[in-house]
Amino acid sequence: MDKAARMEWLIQRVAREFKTGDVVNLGIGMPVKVANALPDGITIILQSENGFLGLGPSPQEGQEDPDVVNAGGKYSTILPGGSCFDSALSFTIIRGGHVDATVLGALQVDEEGNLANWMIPGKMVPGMGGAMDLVVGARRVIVAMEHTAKNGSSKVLKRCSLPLTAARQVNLIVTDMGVMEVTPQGLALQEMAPGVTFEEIQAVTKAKLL
Amino acid sequence: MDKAARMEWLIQRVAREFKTGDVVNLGIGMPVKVANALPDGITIILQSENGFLGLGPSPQEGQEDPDVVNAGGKYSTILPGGSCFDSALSFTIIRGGHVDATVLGALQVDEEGNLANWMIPGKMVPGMGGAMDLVVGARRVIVAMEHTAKNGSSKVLKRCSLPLTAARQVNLIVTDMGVMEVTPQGLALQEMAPGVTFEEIQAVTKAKLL
Amino acid sequence: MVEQIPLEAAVNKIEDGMTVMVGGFIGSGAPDQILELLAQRGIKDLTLIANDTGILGDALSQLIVNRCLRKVIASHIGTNPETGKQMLAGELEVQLVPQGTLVEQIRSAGAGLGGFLTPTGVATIVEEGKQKIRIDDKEYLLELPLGADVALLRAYKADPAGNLVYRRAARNFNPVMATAAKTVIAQVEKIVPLGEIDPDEVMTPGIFVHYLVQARPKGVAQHG
Amino acid sequence: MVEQIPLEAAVNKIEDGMTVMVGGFIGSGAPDQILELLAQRGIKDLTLIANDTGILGDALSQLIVNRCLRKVIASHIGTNPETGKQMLAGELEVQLVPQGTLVEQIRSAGAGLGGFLTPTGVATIVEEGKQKIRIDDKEYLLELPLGADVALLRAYKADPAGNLVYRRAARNFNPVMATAAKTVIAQVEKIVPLGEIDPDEVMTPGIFVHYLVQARPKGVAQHG
Repeated sequence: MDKAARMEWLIQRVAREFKTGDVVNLGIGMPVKVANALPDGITIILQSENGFLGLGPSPQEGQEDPDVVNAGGKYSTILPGGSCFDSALSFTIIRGGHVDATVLGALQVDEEGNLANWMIPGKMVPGMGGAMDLVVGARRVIVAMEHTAKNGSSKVLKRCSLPLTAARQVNLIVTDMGVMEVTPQGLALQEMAPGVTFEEIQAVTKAKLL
Repeated sequence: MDKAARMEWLIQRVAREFKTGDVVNLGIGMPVKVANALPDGITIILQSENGFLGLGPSPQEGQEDPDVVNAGGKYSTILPGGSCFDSALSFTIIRGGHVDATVLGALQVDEEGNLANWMIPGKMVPGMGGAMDLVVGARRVIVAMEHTAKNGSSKVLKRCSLPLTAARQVNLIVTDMGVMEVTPQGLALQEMAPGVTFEEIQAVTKAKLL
Repeated sequence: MVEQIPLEAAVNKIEDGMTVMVGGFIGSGAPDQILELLAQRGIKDLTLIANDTGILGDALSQLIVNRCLRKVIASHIGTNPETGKQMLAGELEVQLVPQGTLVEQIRSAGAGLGGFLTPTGVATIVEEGKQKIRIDDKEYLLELPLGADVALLRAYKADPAGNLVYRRAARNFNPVMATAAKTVIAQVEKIVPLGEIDPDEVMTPGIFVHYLVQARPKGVAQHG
Repeated sequence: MVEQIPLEAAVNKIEDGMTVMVGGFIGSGAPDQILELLAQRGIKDLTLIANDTGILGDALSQLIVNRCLRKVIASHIGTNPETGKQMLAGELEVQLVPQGTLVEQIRSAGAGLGGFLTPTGVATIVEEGKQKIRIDDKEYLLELPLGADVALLRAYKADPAGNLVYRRAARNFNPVMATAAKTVIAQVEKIVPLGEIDPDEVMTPGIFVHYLVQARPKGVAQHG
């Protein structure tokens, strides 16, 4: 598989992690793709941390409502049965354990379930936004990312070296190469992308895969 | 003046403590009387701690709405411009300093501004309801009560002996005998009810009146 | 996922010994039909978390009269003298909590907070056994979160997604309790079709609600 | 008491060196007309409290571009690269706060609380300099209240009592900020007669609001 096909596999794989009725918060960039990839018959409720439940698809051209944008600032829609609220209630939902799963990207993740995804000191400091609350509060934290950085270095480590977003909160790591569960013993490889061998994925993983 | 006339004087006197626009929470039993006694041209906003602003007069018979009751559980009305909210916001208003004045009854009050109005150990324990938050949070705390208990003992003391509602929060004491301001030096007598002499009020006050 | 169930099924969700939050303020906004049936069923050893224990004779007060409770956590019990009577006789444990502290404790549990600092209760018996923390020369009590097994709420209307809208002063503790219990059951006046409640009108998002019970019209026998 | 004032008068309420809260989330729900005029006026040394610093080119971002700020307290600055540039050059102090902590700090100030315990930020650089408290074997950070001199909000509609109604995702930080500033100014799309907003529809009670500014219709020159 080429890179694009592997990324498509990743999206499909993440989309299989949910059951009907799950309240899910999808990181910036993920929503549309994962939501479109849900298996038939599965309906989830998307939370948008800026203040609503029932995040729907992008609006048709000409139907944009300036007051309906997602957490990335992009025009969005609210599905029937959705609800709007202020940021205090939004984070009551997030931090209070009312989100069943969140899917986020990462700069680094490690075998303890530590996550670094919000800053590179002296370089990139966009801020953590709602990520720290999401990772601490969601019942299940799924990291979805490319397995390696642009320079080929592993993003799945024994210990994160960048400033953490949260410690020991990641449950599942889905990359373009495979699926790893964070267990007390370390990273348990659950599945590999089609055509990827154990040797290939272990070679670009700094932690030992169980 | 007889007792009834003195109590009427008390109500009138309390009603002169407000200016237009003040947000006021009136203890159970007080609302209707004080609200009706406001001087001409003065309009205040009454807060009902169970969850609304714009508490109005009692409804006419047959106009009762079971969902519109005051904090005493009595049928009430909401004036135009009023708003409803949950208990969390109600106490954000109360504890957060957004109530300009509260008027409460008391079992005892003392020269330090300490207030006891919620229990008599082993005897009467109705609970504090919202009183502890109100007394701590309101910008101005006015105690309105009869100067003496039914047995003739003083309710204005050097130190409260009953369990406190809050320490050092009372600003003004209005009784059927006079008006006392709580100052760092003690209770400053501001005014006496018509016909009451200094000797009479001091005789039934355990604290020295300045 | 929200499910519409009959009154009897709702009452059956509550088991002896559970901690139960009940919305309402001296009866206003209390889920009276659920409470009445619950009291009749002879449930036992509940811990009740509510603003008050009702007015003697109303639905909530029956839980006390019928001795269904082991403990009460409330801000005010004066409108139901039976509660004070059982308390003074040592038959019922009653913990009195300032109203603003009570609602904030419930909110803390719902919001995943470990507690909060409040000036309310400082220098009173409320501070007994609590950690005091000084911030900028002002003293506060550290109050801890308060959650429950079940929250029994009352709302004016709901949709099939479980979104709730309350009416007037009947809102009170209901929306906060909705966030703080493992199982949330709402007695509602009416259930409208999906999409009929505007997203801006929703006061409790449906994700907090597990069961909806359509209230029986007034004047109709409660059950049987 | 709420007063309806022109845009210029609203901007004049804000003085150099003040701490200013601004509602909105990446532009949605931000009081753009007030912010634009404020940035043009050359105000200086503000401390900005907001979720973010806007998108480069929008109204809020002009405050950074025009160097009106001394300090920023926000959860995210990635959508306005100018903020990061000034921060890395040491020209602007930026304090990054988790979004849920930020809104809760503001709420604490508005609600008269001394702070709260949150699990968010534990074991990260966010915990630096903060008191850690262990409750039931779980660690929390003690986060303190965050108030402001002025809050600049945007609402969809208001009535003469100052009651505010927000629309859709434009609500975000606005209602919480309304509780936590000495002076609260709301830019509103429309002002309707008293009584036209139902009490149950109100999202920010008028007692929190000091000044209403009727927004100019889009396409009309902002000022001058």
